[in-house]
Amino acid sequence: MAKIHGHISINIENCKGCELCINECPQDSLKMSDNINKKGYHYAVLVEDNCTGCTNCAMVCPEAIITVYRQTKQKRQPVAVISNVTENLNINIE
Amino acid sequence: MAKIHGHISINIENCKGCELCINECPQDSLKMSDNINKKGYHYAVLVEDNCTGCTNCAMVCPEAIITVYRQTKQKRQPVAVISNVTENLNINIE
Amino acid sequence: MAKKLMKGNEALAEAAIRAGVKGYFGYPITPQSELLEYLSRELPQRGGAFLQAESEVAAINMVYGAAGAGERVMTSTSSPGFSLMQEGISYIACAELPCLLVNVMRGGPGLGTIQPSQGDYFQAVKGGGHGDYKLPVLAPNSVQEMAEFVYDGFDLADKYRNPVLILSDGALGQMMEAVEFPDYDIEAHKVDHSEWATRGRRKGHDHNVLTSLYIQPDKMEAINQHLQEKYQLIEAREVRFETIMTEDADFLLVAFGLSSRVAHKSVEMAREKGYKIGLLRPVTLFPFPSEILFQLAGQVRGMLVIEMNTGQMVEDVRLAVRGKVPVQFYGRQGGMIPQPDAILHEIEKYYTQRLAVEVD
Amino acid sequence: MAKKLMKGNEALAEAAIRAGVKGYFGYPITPQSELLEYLSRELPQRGGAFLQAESEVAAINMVYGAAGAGERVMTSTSSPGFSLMQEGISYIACAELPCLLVNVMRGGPGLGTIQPSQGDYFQAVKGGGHGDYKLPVLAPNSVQEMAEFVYDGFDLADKYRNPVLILSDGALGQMMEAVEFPDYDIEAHKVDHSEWATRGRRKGHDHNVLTSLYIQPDKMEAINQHLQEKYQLIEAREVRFETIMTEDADFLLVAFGLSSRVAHKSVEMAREKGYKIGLLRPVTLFPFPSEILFQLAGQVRGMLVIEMNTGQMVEDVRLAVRGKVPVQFYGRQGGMIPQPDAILHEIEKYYTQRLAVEVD
Amino acid sequence: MTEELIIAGFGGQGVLSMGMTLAYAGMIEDNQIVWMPSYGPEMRGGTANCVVVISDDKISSPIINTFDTAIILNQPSMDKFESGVKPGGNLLYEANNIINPPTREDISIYDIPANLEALKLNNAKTMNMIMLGAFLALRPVVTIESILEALKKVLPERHHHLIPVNEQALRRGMELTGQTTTV
Amino acid sequence: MTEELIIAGFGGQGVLSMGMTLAYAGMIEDNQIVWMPSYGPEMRGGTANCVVVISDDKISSPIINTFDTAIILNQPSMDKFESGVKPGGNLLYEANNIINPPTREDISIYDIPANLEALKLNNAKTMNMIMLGAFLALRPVVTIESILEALKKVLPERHHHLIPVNEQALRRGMELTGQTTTV
Amino acid sequence: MAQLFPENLDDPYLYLAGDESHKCELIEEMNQVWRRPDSLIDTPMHYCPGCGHSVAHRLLMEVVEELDIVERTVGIAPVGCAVFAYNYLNVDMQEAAHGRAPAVATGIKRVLPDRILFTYQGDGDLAAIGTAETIHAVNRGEKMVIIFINNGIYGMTGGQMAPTTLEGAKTSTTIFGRDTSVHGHPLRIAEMIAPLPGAYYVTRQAVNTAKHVRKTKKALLNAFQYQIDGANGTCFVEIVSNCPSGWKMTPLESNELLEDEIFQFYKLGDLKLPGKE
Amino acid sequence: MAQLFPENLDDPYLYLAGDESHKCELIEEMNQVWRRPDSLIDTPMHYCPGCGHSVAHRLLMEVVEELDIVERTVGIAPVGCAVFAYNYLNVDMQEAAHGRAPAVATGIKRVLPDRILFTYQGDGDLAAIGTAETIHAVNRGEKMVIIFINNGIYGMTGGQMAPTTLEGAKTSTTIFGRDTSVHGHPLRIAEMIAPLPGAYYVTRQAVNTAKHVRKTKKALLNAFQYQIDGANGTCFVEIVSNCPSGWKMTPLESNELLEDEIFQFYKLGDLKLPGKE
Ligand SMILES: Cc1ncc(C[n+]2csc(CCOP(=O)(O)OP(=O)(O)O)c2C)c(N)n1
Ligand SMILES: Cc1ncc(C[n+]2csc(CCOP(=O)(O)OP(=O)(O)O)c2C)c(N)n1
Ligand code: SF4
Ligand code: SF4
Ligand code: SF4
Ligand code: SF4
Ligand code: SF4
Ligand code: SF4
Ligand SMILES: [Mg+2]
Ligand SMILES: [Mg+2]
Repeated sequence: MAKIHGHISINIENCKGCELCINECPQDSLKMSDNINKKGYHYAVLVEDNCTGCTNCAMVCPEAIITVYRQTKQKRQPVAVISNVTENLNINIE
Repeated sequence: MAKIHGHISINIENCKGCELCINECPQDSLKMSDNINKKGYHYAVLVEDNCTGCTNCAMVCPEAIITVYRQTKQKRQPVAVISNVTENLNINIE
Repeated sequence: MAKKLMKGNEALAEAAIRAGVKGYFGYPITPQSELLEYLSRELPQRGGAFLQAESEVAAINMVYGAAGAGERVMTSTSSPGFSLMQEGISYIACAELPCLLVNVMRGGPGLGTIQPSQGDYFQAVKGGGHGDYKLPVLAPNSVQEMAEFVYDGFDLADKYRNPVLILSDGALGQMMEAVEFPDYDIEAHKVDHSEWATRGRRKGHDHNVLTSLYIQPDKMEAINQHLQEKYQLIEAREVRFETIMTEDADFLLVAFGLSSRVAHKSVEMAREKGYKIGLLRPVTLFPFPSEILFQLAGQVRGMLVIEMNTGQMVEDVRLAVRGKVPVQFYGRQGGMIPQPDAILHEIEKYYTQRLAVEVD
Repeated sequence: MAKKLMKGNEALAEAAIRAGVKGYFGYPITPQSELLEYLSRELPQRGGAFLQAESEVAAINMVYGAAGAGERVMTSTSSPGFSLMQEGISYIACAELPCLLVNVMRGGPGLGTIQPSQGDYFQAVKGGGHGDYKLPVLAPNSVQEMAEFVYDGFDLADKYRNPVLILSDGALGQMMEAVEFPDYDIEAHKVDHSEWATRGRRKGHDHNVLTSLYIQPDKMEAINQHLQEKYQLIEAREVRFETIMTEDADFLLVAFGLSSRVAHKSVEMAREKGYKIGLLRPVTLFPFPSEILFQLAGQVRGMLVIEMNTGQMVEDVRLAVRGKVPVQFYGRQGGMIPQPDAILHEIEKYYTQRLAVEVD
Repeated sequence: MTEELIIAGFGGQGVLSMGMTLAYAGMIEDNQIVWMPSYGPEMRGGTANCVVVISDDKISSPIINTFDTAIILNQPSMDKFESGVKPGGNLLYEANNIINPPTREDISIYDIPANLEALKLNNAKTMNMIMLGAFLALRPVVTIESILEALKKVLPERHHHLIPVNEQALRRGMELTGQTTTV
Repeated sequence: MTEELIIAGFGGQGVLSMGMTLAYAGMIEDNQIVWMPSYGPEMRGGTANCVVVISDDKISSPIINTFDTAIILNQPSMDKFESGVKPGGNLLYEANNIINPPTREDISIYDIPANLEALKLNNAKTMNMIMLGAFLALRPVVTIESILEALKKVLPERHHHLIPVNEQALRRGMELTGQTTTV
Repeated sequence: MAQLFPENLDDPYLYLAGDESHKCELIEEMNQVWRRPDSLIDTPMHYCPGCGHSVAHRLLMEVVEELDIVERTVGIAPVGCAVFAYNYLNVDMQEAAHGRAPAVATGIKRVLPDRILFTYQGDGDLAAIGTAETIHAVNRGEKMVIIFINNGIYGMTGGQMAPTTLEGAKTSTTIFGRDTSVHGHPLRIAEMIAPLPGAYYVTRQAVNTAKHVRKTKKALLNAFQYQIDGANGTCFVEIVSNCPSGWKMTPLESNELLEDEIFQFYKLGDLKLPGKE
Repeated sequence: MAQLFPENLDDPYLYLAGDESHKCELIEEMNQVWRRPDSLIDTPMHYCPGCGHSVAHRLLMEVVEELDIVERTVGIAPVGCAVFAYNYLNVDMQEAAHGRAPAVATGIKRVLPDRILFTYQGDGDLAAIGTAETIHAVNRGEKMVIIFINNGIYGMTGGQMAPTTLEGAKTSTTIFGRDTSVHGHPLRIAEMIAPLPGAYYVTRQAVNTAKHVRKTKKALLNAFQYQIDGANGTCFVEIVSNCPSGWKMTPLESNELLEDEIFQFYKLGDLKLPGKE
């Protein structure tokens, strides 16, 4: 679990199988499914758990069907809260 | 007579009195007539005998109605013909 | 209101301002340039935008845009320029945008001459552009009407969401007559187009879209049928014409615009000679006054159509009378204008040859 | 010659090459682009110049130039593009330059649809451009005719020094049928235009000038009258039509182009049911076969005009029959195509309601 | 009463404004009027003309090619319009600008030295008003007061100081046709 | 004899060329034929279809909306054209591409595993020829020889070496509708 | 890893289509770092797989949302593959005749000067038939954003040569490749209009990579912001794009061609920045 | 001096109109150093007094005569004051629709490639309605000479603003002066097209002084010579000219305006020479 900082969801029924997202993912997290959707296209799927939520795939997806999630700093489990500094500082373990 | 090296003739019936020729003559040889032609325009006339045949007036005349004449070297009275040189040479008095 | 002496083109321009025109887009061409020039001076000072477009094609498409924004807008041109506008007009008609078009006709075809003509009648009423569409066409015959029809034109345009054409000619555009501008309350005539106009998405609404594209034939057919229904409504409601001495007429002149004035004079001359002549002057060319013509066809024994072209409206007259009476044509072209005595001559020819005339 | 299976657009393009076209200037638009594409491939290899213009406006003016140079040239487009060409066509007609124009019609108005239509009939025959001019208009109804009419079109153009229009539609352009190209001896059909063409001044002659400008109205009127005389000659000589089972018909369908094929099928279906139906198919839309229609009006008791528009040619049919018989209309629009059974239904309606029908 | 008039000459001779002044005056007197200019490139270095129709009745046709009166200011116009004057009509022409005077005998012809008279008034531009005055003496279709009133409309404000000299010119013109006005 | 046929599927499935091959074959056998494609932007990611009419008589109308036979290669086409098959007509569809099979009971329906068979032939592109074979077995409007002849016209020269595998596909298709050909 | 590859599904990937029962724990709105903009209407687009038009559409909607001008914006899409843009862009839209979008937008802007106008034009549209309208709108400094999708081809009509088609490129009207001596030269419209005083901001971008997409978005943000600020001129954003169908290649191949050849000719970057000549 | 001022004539100047009895002795054909070119038809031109169009016409005919291409040349004059050019230029001529001369010339050149083509266009024509045709002809490198008479106004139609009209200039559609923020900026077409690879030779000249006339002639000679030599591109000769009528001033005043203001904006000289970038 510790590795998962990002995640995407793809509206596969609207995927046209262009493979641009796959090409653009720096983590190689995506690949084409062997299956086809109702329109007859093979669609992209997330197959690795190394997504960083970088949004690259979403940036290039022509169909705008990729939603990208990322663990926000605020949400990550704070390991310690250090006070008495100018601003609150959360330390997260990457 | 010796001064006349150039001359012009103007088809005055087609002159439109634009005065461009007058303005352009380096010799101030031209002026506008007080009379008008059949179209009702005052027309340009040569009034001095100092025309050099430079063609300036003809160059700017929009109606292309100025014909320019100039005493050609060949036509000027040869003063002497010197032989025994590589080419025939006529000496003219300017 | 005091009378003013004005050119037809200028009177039309002034009327447009008084009718609240918010945008004018046009391109110079003789004999309508005064219209453009007048508005270039006056409109920006009186609350509207004036723009000299880079071409008639651009001008009509600016009108398409500004009309789509729901504002009162117009353009004007003369024959060759009007040809260039045909694609745009077809788009405007299909997208159902209200606007005013003015064609100050000159002699054609081609570059032709700048003298007055009525050679663009077909183009105006049969649709010079592609596809099935119609424009209400108003044909003034005086400087006064050049002004008046502007109000009417804008109102019709708003009422039916349709471009309206004022079909004038070089003589009407250039000549000066006395003109009186009617009172016209712009606010009272304002129509709220925000429901469909593209002015920015209204709060709480979906966006507005203006298009003439319906790639599915059944949808496109529905659009066509919707348009036809609208045109039929216009035909039922908006026919305008003028009758002159038709009550007892046994022979009828039919003429519009400038030729109707000449024809009027001929009628007077013929009446003086004892001929029972009347004049039917279509004021709207679409919708065409077919009904009254059909009625009159039951009364008169012949009709003579006078046009400044080679015979265009005469077809609509023939369609209207459905073979009931012979319909003849007399026309001049290329900037030449029919003369009253020449028309009188045609009338006299008719009376002398009446028996020999076959049903046309 | 062997038969080939070809699209209408391609058959037309191939025929143009075989007819010796020396220049093609056009702009892509569905559903005519195959014509352009075919010529872009073939024409430069087979002795002609192909140029994709920057617009339809440019294309028609390139044609104006090249036709003025006395060469066989053509353009093709579809409805919105044809609207853009109207100014140019008016110029070409007035300057009397021979050339071939092709409009592969789609549904309008506006951007409309790319499906087949006959909505540009009026534009084609009444002159979509300004002024009084006419184009001979040929309306093919098969791929074979898409090819054949090209030869005829060029010959007519040369003969009368007039632009000729092939008025086709998206279905005829897109569909494939077997086509056989007739033998055609280009040299034998070549017309020497050097007397008027602008090809460089001929030795010992004054320059040639091509213009459509006659600023003096009397000159412009003379031009108009000259043109009208030519058009009358064309009307007298060049009317083309097809009659199908009209000999004993008591009811007549009238249809051109694609709809005439559908109508043909309806006639067959109706005959099977015992109705005495005939079909008159105008092949030339200008000149219009008015004479035969008037004759047939003496024989049949009604006519039904089938068009893929809201009713355009029906006006010319009504003008031709001059009220003698009722003329009805059945049409589909926007890319929809009349179906034989729907037409049959109209025919049956007519027979059952015959007594109730008024003269239209 | 209907007067159909053509005024023709060069572009710069005040042809159009002369006609417009007359038209305005006609309107002021509640007549029907039409003023119709020649237009387009033929103005370029060529002739300019305008037709004025003044009538107490509706004017059916604004387009005419025969005239009750022609006022002619140059030779090309004379060549063009002499024949258009109706028998019994008037032809007035500016003497200085005409080389071949008119020859018709079925019309009244007046040869007006308007250029000369205008120079005498020290304002060459008043030539057209002299011609107009000469016409009005013959055909008093409007009063001189209406003309002066009309000038206020036709002339831009900044030229209104010229109205007196124009009036002078009008009156001088009237004298030249040897008639007294109705005023 | 008149056969009115629609072939519909994706752009890439060889829909148009299948129809064209059939049309060519019809022409070779001296029939009247019409081939009419769908065209325009609806091809963009959508369906493509063509209508083929083969007849020994003149074809009056090239435009039809009911069919003797429909060959359907994807679901959207099924949804669109199932209803257009004339009662008693044939509907052939590619099994793999159809999620909701047709339900009509007044027509003959054939479910052809053409994709699968094509993969067996090691050439996925022959799917369309398998479908064509299946059709021809049902409606032998042209001979297989004519089809092979036609393929020479339709295929560019450089692909003529593929004709044998296409023939295989055709014959395999014929078997699939469980009929023997007239050949 | 159960959430990522739920074993109880036939197709392990299908759950990603929005099956709520198989959500990854991150799938919560507060964690969303990117999603389809609301103003991009939730319907599949008609574009071919991998087509750059779609990306440009999305960016446009992101930008009008972020600048909060959805209700002030009017867009003009003329004919071309993007003619249906109005089906996707939830701002007021007018479809325009081929080439005339700048004139149409001018018409609107002149009567409603406080609206934000954009045109969205293809290269056939803007650089061929619409050349005059484009140049004159820019020369007048019409206060609008012109978005120019340069894919070097007529996509909509089936892949004919555009003015922008590169030398040697094969299209359906230049099947032997564009020969400049016959078909003319590829036209760099942005270079041509940038020097015009009416041009306020001229930039050339692309959408084939995430990096380019981000830059394009920035460019669009700038362009619209300038217009909002009343900049005295036209903003011109060229997007060099692909047309897999017209080029007859896969989307990936088309993007490679962009990088390998097309950007050599159509150099990406700003051609004119406000205040700089 | 008897010959110069013969006393027996009322008007001493009149004899110059060609009265043979009063010829100066120089008036002999062999002494003629300049006369009206034969191909300039011997008829008065319709242009206003002092109009630059007339000079350009004459130069054109001098050039085609000197290059001996009178019988190979076809000229296109579209509508504008020069629409009647065919009345003066004794080469084959086609009148063209407003703005379309480059398209018309292209049509001819493509079917008759060995002919010498020129267009003769005004600035309203070439720089407004004909923008697309001009740019695309040049971009295709059509082998023709485009002669561009830039007089900053629509002369023919009575003095409306042209795209080339200078800032502040009063015309009949900008009676308070051209305001660039409303009416757009003066357009330097030559600068715009010179960088196009299809442009072979681009130069800007004038005809208001004898010196300029001589230079213009040189430029025209070059342009036609390039075409004769088969140069692979378009030659574009702009002539910045006057329009006394449209500008509402005398010819001399108009020429002064050219020197004082207009040449500051439209700088004379070559913009592109063959072989140089
Ligand atoms: C007047 C006119 N001419 C031609 C067409 C056909 N047409 C539609 S879109 C288009 C060009 C499309 O190319 P482009 O503008 O580059 O857009 P793309 O499809 O490549 O995005 C053409 C020629 C038309 N609709 N209207
Ligand atoms: C389609 C069309 N629009 C407008 C006109 C009217 N028109 C004739 S010439 C001209 C412009 C003339 O200006 P320019 O090209 O600069 O030539 P110039 O007269 O100044 O030499 C215009 C607008 C026309 N003839 N055709
Ligand atoms: S968000 Fe980044 S890491 Fe995650 S799948 Fe998309 S491209 Fe790959
Ligand atoms: S980029 Fe979008 S459309 Fe293309 S494969 Fe990926 S998810 Fe599918
Ligand atoms: S030729 Fe020269 S010197 Fe002689 S008049 Fe002309 S300008 Fe003057
Ligand atoms: S330049 Fe020519 S037209 Fe002008 S005044 Fe001199 S001679 Fe006359
Ligand atoms: S044809 Fe080209 S531009 Fe059009 S949608 Fe397909 S890929 Fe995109
Ligand atoms: S209007 Fe201007 S351009 Fe035309 S002829 Fe007169 S001066 Fe020359
Ligand atoms: Mg494109
Ligand atoms: Mg000019």
